[in-house]
Amino acid sequence: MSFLQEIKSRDRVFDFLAPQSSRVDVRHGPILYLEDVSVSFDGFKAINKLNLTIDDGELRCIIGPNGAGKTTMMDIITGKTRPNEGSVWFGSRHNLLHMNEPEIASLGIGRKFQKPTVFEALSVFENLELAMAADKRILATLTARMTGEIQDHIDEVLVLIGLTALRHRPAGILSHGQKQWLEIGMLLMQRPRLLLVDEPVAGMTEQEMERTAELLTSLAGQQSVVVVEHDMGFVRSIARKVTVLHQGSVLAEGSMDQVSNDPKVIEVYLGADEEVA
Amino acid sequence: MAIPTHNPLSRRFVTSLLAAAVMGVGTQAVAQESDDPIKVGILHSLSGTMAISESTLKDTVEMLIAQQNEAGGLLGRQLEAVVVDPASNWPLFAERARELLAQEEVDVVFGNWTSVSRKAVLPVFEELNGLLFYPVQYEGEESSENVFYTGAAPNQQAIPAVDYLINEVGIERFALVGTDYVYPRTTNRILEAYLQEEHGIDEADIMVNYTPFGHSDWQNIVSEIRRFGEEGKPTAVVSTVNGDANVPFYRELANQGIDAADIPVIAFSVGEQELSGIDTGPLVGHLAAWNYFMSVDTDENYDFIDAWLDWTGDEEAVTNDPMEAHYIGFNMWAEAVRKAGTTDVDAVKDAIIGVTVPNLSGGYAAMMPNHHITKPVLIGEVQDNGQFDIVWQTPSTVAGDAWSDFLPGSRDLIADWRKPMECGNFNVVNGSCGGSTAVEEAEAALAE
Amino acid sequence: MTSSHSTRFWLLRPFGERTTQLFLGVLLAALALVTVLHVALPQGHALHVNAYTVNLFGKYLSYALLAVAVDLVWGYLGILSLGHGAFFALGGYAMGMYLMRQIGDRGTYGHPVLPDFMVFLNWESLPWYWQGFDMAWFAFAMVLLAPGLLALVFGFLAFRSRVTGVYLSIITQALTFALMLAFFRNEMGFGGNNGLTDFREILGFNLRSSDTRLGLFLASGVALALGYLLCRAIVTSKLGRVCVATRDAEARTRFLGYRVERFQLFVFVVSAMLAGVAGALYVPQVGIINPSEFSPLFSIEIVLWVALGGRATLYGAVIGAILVNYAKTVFTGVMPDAWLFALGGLFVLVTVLLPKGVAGLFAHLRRRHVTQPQEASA
Amino acid sequence: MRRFLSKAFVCALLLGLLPAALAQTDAPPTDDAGYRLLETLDVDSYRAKGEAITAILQSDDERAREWLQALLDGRLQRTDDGRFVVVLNNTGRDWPVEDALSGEPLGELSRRELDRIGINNALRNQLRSAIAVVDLYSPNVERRRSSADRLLGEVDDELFETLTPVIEEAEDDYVRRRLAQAVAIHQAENGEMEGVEALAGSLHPRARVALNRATHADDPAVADAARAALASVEQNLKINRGVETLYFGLSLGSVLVLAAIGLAITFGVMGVINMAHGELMMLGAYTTWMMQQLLPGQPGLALLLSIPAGFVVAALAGIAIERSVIQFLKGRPLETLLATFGISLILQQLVRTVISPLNRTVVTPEWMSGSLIINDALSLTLNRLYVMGFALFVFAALMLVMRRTRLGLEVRAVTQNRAMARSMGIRATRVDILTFALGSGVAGLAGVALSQLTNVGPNLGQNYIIDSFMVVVFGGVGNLWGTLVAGLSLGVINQVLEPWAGAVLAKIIVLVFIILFIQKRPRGLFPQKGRAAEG
Repeated sequence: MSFLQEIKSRDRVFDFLAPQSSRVDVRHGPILYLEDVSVSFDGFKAINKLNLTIDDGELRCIIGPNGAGKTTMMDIITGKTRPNEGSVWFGSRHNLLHMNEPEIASLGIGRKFQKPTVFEALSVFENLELAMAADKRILATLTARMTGEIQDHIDEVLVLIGLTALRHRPAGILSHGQKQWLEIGMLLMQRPRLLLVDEPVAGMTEQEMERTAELLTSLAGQQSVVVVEHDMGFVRSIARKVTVLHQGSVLAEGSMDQVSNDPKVIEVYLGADEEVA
Repeated sequence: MAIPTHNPLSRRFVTSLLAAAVMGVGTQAVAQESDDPIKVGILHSLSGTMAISESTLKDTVEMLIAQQNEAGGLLGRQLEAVVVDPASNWPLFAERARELLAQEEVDVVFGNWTSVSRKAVLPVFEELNGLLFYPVQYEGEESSENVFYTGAAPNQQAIPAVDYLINEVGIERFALVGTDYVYPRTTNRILEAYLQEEHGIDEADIMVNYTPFGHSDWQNIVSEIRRFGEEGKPTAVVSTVNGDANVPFYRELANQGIDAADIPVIAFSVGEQELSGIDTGPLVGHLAAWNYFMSVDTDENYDFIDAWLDWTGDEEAVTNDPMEAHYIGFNMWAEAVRKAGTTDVDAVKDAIIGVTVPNLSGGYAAMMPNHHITKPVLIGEVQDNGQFDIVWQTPSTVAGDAWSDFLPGSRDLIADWRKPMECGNFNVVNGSCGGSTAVEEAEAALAE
Repeated sequence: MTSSHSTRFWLLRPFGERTTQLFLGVLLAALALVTVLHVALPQGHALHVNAYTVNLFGKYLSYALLAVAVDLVWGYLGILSLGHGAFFALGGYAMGMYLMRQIGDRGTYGHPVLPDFMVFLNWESLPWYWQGFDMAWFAFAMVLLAPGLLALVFGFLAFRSRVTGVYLSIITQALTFALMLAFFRNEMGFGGNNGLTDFREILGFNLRSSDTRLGLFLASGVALALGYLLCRAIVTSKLGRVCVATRDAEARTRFLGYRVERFQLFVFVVSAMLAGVAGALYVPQVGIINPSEFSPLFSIEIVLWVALGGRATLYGAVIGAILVNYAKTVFTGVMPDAWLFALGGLFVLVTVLLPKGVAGLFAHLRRRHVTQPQEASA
Repeated sequence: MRRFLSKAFVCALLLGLLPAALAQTDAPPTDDAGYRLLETLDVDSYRAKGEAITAILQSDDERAREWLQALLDGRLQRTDDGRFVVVLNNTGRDWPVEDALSGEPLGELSRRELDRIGINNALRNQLRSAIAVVDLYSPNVERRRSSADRLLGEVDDELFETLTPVIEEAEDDYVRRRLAQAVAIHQAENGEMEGVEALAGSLHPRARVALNRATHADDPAVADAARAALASVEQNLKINRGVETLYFGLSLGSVLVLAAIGLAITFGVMGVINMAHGELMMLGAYTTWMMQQLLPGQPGLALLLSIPAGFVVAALAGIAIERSVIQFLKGRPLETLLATFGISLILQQLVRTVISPLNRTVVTPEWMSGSLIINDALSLTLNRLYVMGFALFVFAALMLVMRRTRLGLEVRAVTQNRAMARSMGIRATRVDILTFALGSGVAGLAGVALSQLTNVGPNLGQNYIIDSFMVVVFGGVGNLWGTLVAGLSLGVINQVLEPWAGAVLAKIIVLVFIILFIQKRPRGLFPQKGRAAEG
């Protein structure tokens, strides 16, 4: 990207320019659309001619061995990493490659990191408050007041993620699982159209996992959810459609059964059969 | 309370902030009685970058006080040194000056080295009507009622120095190299004007260059000087380079093959003290202009040096020009106090004008009405042992000129603190006190 | 900081906090006490506070305001600026230029317009950037604008390209170093090494009268109070929480849709302006401004005040500034050589043993939660 | 060092030569011819002194040169009892002297009983050339050459007479050429065609001085010839000038590289900000000074020895810092920055109180002073040439360590993934210590080099710390090559800017340039790529 464009794309971060409550155009089906995307670090092709389509309200699981490029794919969608080639569309109107993280976020793409990242110094309540979909310009933020309606909204989510008791404790003291939940809660506060969830159940107990599964499946429908996960059990429990990434491109796609019987996949997961079977 | 008891400030801090009434009783300066000591303030940096130069001056004053006390003190009272440390920090100088005058209520202050520190304390001394003896050669352009300038004014160092170069060495071309601060700036400006007006030296034969403090990479400048010297006329460098920058400067000169025979360098800020810190090899044969050298061959000087060696207990210790300035200043003040019969500032100010005391180079120094003194000017050649071999000296002493005749702003100004004039910047043209441009500029302003 | 106050108007929130109430109480009490002890009591009375001491406290207070400014960016934004001395000095120079112009024709050369140093360095006319400084309103505006503008430009570039952490610290240091070199140059027309001095009066009050000095002392106190309130209001607002969020997890904050670089810029500029005000109050009280205020060493020292007092508390910064500077006054008076040892030692001890500073201790004792940065690295 | 010698010498006296010292009271040997010669010097009229000097010159007394030299230095003095002595060292109360005639040491005399035989500048010049002439006949060829060099431009009419025969006799052809040149210069300055022609094409500054003067000659032909001669070398000079500037830039650059390369390791590889880096350099410089104190008289050897010594001292100091402070601040770079800054203050003050606030004298050994003469117009200062070489050597050595040794491997491993490296049995703490020691040691080496260029004083470090950080950041953290390129290029940029921007502005411009550059490329010239570097 030439310097000039860069300047342009940076000047475009004036809020009043970016559409508020931007309505995503999904009349033509897919809400997310990646085409021939490639990116490489020092010659190593992390993503290689990746094509991926997520429909509106779909719940999609993405699996694949380490280094398959799952996280990199998320980085690209959320604007953290810029691909060398290819195009990424959100709905049929927004070209994500021309936007930066905050813009993409305010378009309605929420992301949960592999390693749960919450604001440890802030209280659980404040974490959610910050995540809440609202006018996020400086003055608005400076003069923002707490209204009853906001309170209620946050309380709902607190209940949903079961952290009501800890609402005023700093997020730093939460357990790993609780952090995962808080982060999911923050995603919900964003009211996103598309959730990217990276390994949501890592370090969760069985019943925590179940609740997560419920939550994600319940979300599907009004929101589109993309889950990257290693835990095959979990994937099986929620998955309707599964995409297998390998060496930066799609290896197989389909229902869990189709995929797990696909010889290519088995070969990739060789030595990890029992996971697939 | 772990606060040093002999620091009144700390006490005030505590008393005022915590209002601990128990503290601080009877710590105030009690009314002066004739038998309690005369307080002599010393305002020299003992820490920070200037400590190198200034701490020796503090010792000098302490030595002089000790000597005075041995000789029975002054007006039958003992002298007591009050030492504070402005830590080479200019705002701190003002603060400390205030402490000395307002808090310690000293009768006289000996202090300061850099011009900026003097400028910083000046308002304080004028506000609180104190006495300051300033011992370092400086740029002139100043005469305060409360300050006595015992160092050289430009006409007591720079101008005789170039006279020497022109008349004795036959120099026709000058490179004025200096550190970028007010003393070199002013001195060089004066020299430029002086060389052109008095010696008819062509502007093209004067090169001026400024470098930052502690400049260490002289390659370009030195080679510039070298080329400047290749134009056919005998060339000299007049150096107002300050402190640390000197070693790399002379080293580069030597390494680029410029020795004193080709292009002599005459320095105004390189004295015995500075030389004692460096490899003198590259400097040997170069020149310096001062009003005193340790190598002056007089018994007064030898007495002073012996006293100094005893006082410091260091046989390698050196004396230098500002030390002599303090020596003269201190004796002048003492003499004035005797004359006035009191340490009262105003009385001393009046009494000191015209006071004459011996200097260390076999002559006498007199306090002029403009608060500057008469000094001989000596040119010395650096020897490999860090001493100067005196190669020339003015036949008689030169009176310090507060206002240079070679700067447009100050041509018409004189200073005379005797009644009735009592003015530091009297304009001889329009006969008014208050600067060269006051009247006509004001008129011009009105005219518009 | 719980969001219990957040229903109030943002500027008023701080008044609801115990710490703020306590802080303001102590500060105002101290101001009143010193004033009374200075005015009411006669010279020579045991508890009389003389002009010199008042002046000294005034200086401490302006330093304290500077420390608050630094704490705002370091404590809450995680930006360790080693260049805040530059903003302080710029504010100081703006004020200094005003005071210079106030001298008028009372300078030694009696030139009605040109300051003395310009006269004897043969400047024939006033450079353009000195125009307007004879008007108080303009000069005081500049006290805010000069540092603010520098912070805006510098911050815009830096945050836009996500220069953070150590890199930012280093280039802020380079910035103030470059400015120091620049102001040392006499061609710049700021008096070079000698800087600006020999001030006569401010707003018509004689700078050499002790009443004026008391006035400046009080002004510094009030400025500190207001500055503290402003910063407090900022950090207790949602914006403040966004800052903390940025400090601890910048990427995450971005993914929440906050344009981090502009929050950083906003706070950075505010802080720079506060530093400028501190400088403007400092100059008339010490009577000189020169390039040494730009020296990197000074800027780092400021950071130490904050570190000692305790980051991300604001009042800690005030405590730190006063403690260190009082110690400096005492030390350089009593045992000059020891001062650098003490200062250096403080740096080490505070960072290794007392990462939360004095305020951290208080907080620990009061067992009340104060937001703490964990890894300030980016 | 000289002082030290004289001290030793004095002690020797006090021990053994006391009788000699006492023996000095007996009457001066008025029968000695030399004594009578010297006596003629002790007169008031400077003309008489001038004649006396000529007399001494003509008397083929082998002590003549010493006398003249002493007279020139103002060390030829006369005691109250009329003896002539040469003062060996005129510091302190009593000065060691030796008899001007016998040359035997007379112990220390009080400076009060010594009268110096004064001279004026006319005499100084006369003496200088006189000594030069004497040296022309000296058996020592080096001395002959240097005196021939000194005579360039010093020749006056009478010297011209003396020299013309000498030129033929001189068996050393360097001397012959130089003398011919000297004579030619004299002729050119007098506007004689012969001289101008002889000097045509010469690049020597002195020669060009003479030609410049000749351009003002009365005889237009000579003037034109002189101009032509000057013009002919102009192009050549320009080239030389360019080369010179480049050299200046590279030498400044190599200093920057030396100062920065240690940082490149501690900062780049370990991510540790060491604000005390400058003070570690200072330690290296002071080590050099120590060495020279320990080995008086052999500055060269001392310098060579202080290379390993400086490394070790600084490295040990580094280890101390790492153990005492930095290890507790892992992963808190900003705190590390503050703490190490504190350490730098402490180290500075330590040196001030323990050694001295004054700068220390570090002597430049013979083989490092002066210049390497490429041609008469271009000469490369030796000390900087050595420093340049040294910088490259250090760099190469470091590359070797990082690329080829076990340590380097472990360092890189730990840098990339601490946990992984640990689990593979690399003792990370040990690696940290070694890395930091290495970086600090290199700083020490830089100090040793700097002691040959600038002051050895408590402030030495401060002057370089910011520059070196700039170099590392500019070059790209964690990349030694980057540091090398950055350092050299910054040096050259600076020196190219300096002539028209002035030293200060040049520095400012470079700083601003770097600041802006970092905005454009936050990771410097040679960034570390890949996900590792992200975020």
